[in-house]
Amino acid sequence: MTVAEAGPNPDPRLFGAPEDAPNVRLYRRMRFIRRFEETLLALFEQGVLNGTTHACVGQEADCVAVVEHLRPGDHIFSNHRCHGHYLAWTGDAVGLLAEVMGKPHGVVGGVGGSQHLCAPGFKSNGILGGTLPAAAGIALAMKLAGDDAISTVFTGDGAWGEGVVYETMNMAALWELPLLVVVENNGYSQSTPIRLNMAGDIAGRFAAFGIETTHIESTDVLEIEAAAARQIDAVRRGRRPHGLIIDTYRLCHHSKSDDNRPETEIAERWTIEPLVIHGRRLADDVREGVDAEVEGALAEIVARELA
Amino acid sequence: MTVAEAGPNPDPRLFGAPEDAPNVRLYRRMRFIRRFEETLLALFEQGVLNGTTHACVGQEADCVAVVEHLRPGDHIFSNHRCHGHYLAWTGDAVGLLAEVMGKPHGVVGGVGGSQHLCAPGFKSNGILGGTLPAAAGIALAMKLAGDDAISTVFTGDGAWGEGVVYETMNMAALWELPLLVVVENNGYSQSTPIRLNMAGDIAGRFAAFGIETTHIESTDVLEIEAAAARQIDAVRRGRRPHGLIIDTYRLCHHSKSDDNRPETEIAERWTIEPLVIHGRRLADDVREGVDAEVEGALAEIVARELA
Amino acid sequence: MLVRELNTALHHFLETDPRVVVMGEDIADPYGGAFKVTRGLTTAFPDRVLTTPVSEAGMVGVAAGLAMSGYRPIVEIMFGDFVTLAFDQIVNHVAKYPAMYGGRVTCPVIVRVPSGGHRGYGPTHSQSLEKHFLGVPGLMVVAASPFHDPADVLGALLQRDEPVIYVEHKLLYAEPILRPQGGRIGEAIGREGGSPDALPTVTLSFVDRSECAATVLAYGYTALLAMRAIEALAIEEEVFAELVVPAQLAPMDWGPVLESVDRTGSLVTVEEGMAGWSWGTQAAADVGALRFGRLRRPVTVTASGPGVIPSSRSLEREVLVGVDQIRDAVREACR
Amino acid sequence: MLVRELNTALHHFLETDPRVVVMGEDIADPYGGAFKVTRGLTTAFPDRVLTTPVSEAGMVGVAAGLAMSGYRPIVEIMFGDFVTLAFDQIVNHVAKYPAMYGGRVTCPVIVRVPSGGHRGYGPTHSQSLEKHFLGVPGLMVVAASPFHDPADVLGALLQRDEPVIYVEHKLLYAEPILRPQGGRIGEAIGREGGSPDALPTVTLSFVDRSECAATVLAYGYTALLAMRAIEALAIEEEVFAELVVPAQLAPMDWGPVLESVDRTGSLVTVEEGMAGWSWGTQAAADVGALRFGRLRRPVTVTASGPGVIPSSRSLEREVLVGVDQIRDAVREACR
Ligand SMILES: Cc1ncc(C[n+]2csc(CCOP(=O)(O)OP(=O)(O)O)c2C)c(N)n1
Ligand SMILES: Cc1ncc(C[n+]2csc(CCOP(=O)(O)OP(=O)(O)O)c2C)c(N)n1
Ligand SMILES: [Mg+2]
Ligand SMILES: [Mg+2]
Repeated sequence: MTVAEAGPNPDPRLFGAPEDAPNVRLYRRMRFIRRFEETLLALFEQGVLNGTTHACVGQEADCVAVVEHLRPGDHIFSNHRCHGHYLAWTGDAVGLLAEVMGKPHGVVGGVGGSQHLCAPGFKSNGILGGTLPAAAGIALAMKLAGDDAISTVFTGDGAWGEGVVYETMNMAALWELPLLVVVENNGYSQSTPIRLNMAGDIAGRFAAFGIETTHIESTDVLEIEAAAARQIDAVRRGRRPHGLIIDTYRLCHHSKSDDNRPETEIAERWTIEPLVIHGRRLADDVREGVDAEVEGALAEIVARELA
Repeated sequence: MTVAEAGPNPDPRLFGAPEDAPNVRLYRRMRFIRRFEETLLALFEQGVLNGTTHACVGQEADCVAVVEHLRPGDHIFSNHRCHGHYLAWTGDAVGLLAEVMGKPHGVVGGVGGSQHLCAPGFKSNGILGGTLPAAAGIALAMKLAGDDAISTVFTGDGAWGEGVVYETMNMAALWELPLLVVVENNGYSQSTPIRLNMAGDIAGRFAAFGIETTHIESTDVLEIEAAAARQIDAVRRGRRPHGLIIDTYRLCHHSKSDDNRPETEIAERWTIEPLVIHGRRLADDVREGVDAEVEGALAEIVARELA
Repeated sequence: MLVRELNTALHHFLETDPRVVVMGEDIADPYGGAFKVTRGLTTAFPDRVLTTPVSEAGMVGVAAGLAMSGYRPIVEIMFGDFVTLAFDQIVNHVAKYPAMYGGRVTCPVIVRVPSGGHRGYGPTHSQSLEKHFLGVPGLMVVAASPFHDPADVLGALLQRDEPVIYVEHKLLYAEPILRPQGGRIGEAIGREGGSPDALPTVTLSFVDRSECAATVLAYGYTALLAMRAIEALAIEEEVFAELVVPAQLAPMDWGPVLESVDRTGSLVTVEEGMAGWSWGTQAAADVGALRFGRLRRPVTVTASGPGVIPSSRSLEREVLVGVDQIRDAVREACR
Repeated sequence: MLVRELNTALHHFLETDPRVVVMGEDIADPYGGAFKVTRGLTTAFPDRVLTTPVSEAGMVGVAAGLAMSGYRPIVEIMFGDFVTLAFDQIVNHVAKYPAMYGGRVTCPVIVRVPSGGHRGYGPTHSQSLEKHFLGVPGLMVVAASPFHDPADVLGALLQRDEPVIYVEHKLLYAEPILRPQGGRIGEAIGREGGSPDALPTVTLSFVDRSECAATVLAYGYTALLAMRAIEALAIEEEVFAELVVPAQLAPMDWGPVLESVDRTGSLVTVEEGMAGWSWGTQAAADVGALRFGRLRRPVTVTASGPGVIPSSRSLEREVLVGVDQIRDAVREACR
């Protein structure tokens, strides 16, 4: 169960209410993130927004599942594809939309934009890999403070090209830092398939430093949540770094109109995306109810911000 | 069998003559390197030299063994502790001494000094880790040229703290570059024992990228030579990177007067250093004859350069 | 358009010079690179065009090895902001090898850095960081320009042995190249000049130099903005300035600047990078010293910020040098 | 001696400020760091003093995380030459976070860079690379000085929120700190001044300012050389100049420089870094502009090279700024 730390109380239609059944909460939050991202992409297409964005359509299960087991006092460091992480942690759709629109009441006043967010317990940065040591430093601060907080960092597969990632793995393992490294392996780094970018595999990159990992190939939020629960607990109680590798898929463009992947590949993945898989677990009327609530809440926000 | 590529013909008293038995050649070259380094350290103590140096006393077997299986056209990229590699490759004691003395006829005219050498098929640089991608680039040039040359890079254990090492491992493996990475693991990075610097182990760092390694714990030049032969052949014929990890020991200070290791630890290693181990294989008179020749040749060079 | 001309030039040099190797992130077809400068290259030259992992330092290091082996690597840093990751490889390796090795090697790596803002990409994807590479011994810094043929510039660089940072402002990609032809650049008077040892410097004005009251020194995208500013000043205010646009930012060829300043007696420099120890600072120092007592007024250095480059369009506009700011500076300098 | 004073200061701040964390390569006892600045710290404060792997970028990144969590990390880069490896972390992370996050965080990392030559360590272990960090928005560059108490300076920096590059010239470690006391520095007239927002600037001369014919602006080890130069000029040639020594190189507090120049009418800057877009360039540009028409002669920027720093003692001496070069420049400037 997670707690929003930032911003005004998130809208329960987007973020869920305490009385929600867990499955409903998970679905609602994924649906919220999905529709937020799709809305943003539509606004970009309409020319309402400027700059760039990296949507996480298809990867919503990762952040929702991980955040499910984080607590106030924990910290998330995210990357360029950070909206899902941010929304799962804070529920703050208004702040994020305003930020992408460059408004003063955006998360960081319109300075950071889509990739550079900051809220209590949350930061993101668009420079790949460079976030890892900072996340380790936050973990070191937690270690020095002697509490049981943990630092979580989200990376993609492509970021593993950056050397500083390995420098961090080494220090995190040597110094026994409470750091959870979540790798959302969507098989592509921008346009480049992982086989052209990565020799060996991600689990081996952790093993090289004696860091234990769980590797899960899934878009099922419940499966991911179970794996995340184990790894987060291992970090929180063991006070040591762990890795959580999630093989997933990005259903949208890398940023806005830069997708060269085979259409059949994408189409296939639409049949096993997180909302499809988890949505089946909800009664139709419940699911449609949630969908409608999310739609309504987002529509209000968009209307207000565009006004 | 190796061929000097640079400088005037090396003195056969230091480098050996074609008719030398292999065991004698190996011993002579190790002895040459040992005495060169000790001579240099003595000159530093006498205040004749300025700047700094990193001697390879105790590690002579590594370079002599590896160079034994390299050929003209191959390339070596070395690090701060490069004298042994340079001398084993070129036999050029005059150029190296003159370089450390800052003379115009030094290897690179006195500009580079002890750590920055360059000769046909040889380069070194004192920035740890940064040599790895350059060595990979040289391997890529060899691959593009389509010949069977290989690029060899020497690193210590400490250099594996640098991120660019991993960036290189990845590219070398992905692009199937003819790169041999030799790790002289002497258990220390300057003053820091490996357990404080390295999580996991070196072999695992290669395995993470699917690069095969041979790991040998030895100061016996014949053992190392056999391992080097296999790995060099694997690179040369397989046109793929390989690792050769040699657990060894530095008997001298890190540079000039900065050794805090336990005296007993060092004393113990003096009993199994390369000259002791391999020296036993030579008849006493042969060995003493070689020692005397090396001594004489070096004394002449020093006298000439100090004059 | 710059992007097309660069692309054609890369095709041409790969075709005609077997030493040329092109590397960068996501440059393989069909994607062809973030800004499409490298489109088609992997298809045409699969061996010598390598799409790389996300490893800016490693990539430049590999290029160093290639260059010291006789190749002519051209490396693309996807966004110039990330060239910081290759700072060590550029400063302590690529630029240092030739001199450090007593002249025994050359290391002619060309690092292309698509740079600059005005696109709302935010603090880490909008910077012009070239000032941090100025004055690195042995390193040339060159900027793509609206008035220089990129094929000529790249061709000249491939004839030389120095390593180069080649800055491409992202907003220039879609702009046409306005080459001086027959003493004109479009409506303006325009010509190339400068020392034969340096890349040519372009000089542009809307009236004869003898009528110009200030010299404007600018490069890259801001050179285009500066042209618009002096055009507007000429047409709307009858204030006349001469624009001097080098391709080579470091080392600088001061000749063409001094020639112009000797006539105008006043200098304004313009760049998009952040103010403070910036490119124009050296111009102010050098021209100020070389023409001590002969300038009508102090040199004006026009630069951005200083500050981070916000993502918000309106905030970004406040930080980055724009036409109005240039126009104001030039008007003032013409006094 | 600077090394001892720095060491004492680090002990003191670790003792009195629980936010202070010290990191660096090989800093653990008994070795205590390559230059012994950190000696004894791991023994006294094992939790907050970390000897790190050879990971300059990673180490600064970890410091960024600590700093944004409320700690005050002080990072040692063993040789300042290697700070290039942390350029991305410093420019695109540490210095950027506060503004990029709309002021929601501070990131007060202090990066100590033992720098400089004259020891024959060769091209990769002798550099003064601080010029490349000047003008990074949000970043302070500060230099240890023969005339500033390092404990005061570090103390002041620990009170501020900006990240800092703190340059320590290796040759200063064995030098005594000459603090201005009662209006004197040893034989010389000496005092502290400048804006209260900046670290103090020290002014030193061997005769009253009113008799000085030039201002010499220098920092770090070259400030010591400059003092020797003006002392020799005073004694041997009766040529008098005033030395102005800031601790803070960027942003610059021009007040004390202008005050001196307003009297002397002539300015020489001195630094050990390589010439071209160097620290002194900005002084030449700014003072040249702020005192346009009021200087007797152009500002002289004295810097090294440009070139790599050779290992050979004699070659090194040719490249690096030395007393004689300073003396010649000052004599000239006093005309
Ligand atoms: C240091 C750096 N280099 C390059 C980029 C450009 N870039 C942005 S996203 C991206 C691909 C990242 O791939 P991955 O880590 O797998 O994350 P994904 O986009 O798949 O979520 C690249 C190369 C960057 N942001 N930072
Ligand atoms: C980038 C960089 N960081 C730090 C150093 C300082 N330094 C020189 S040698 C050394 C230790 C190297 O250890 P290792 O790689 O094991 O080689 P060894 O000295 O044991 O042969 C260090 C930290 C350096 N030369 N380069
Ligand atoms: Mg990916
Ligand atoms: Mg070692």
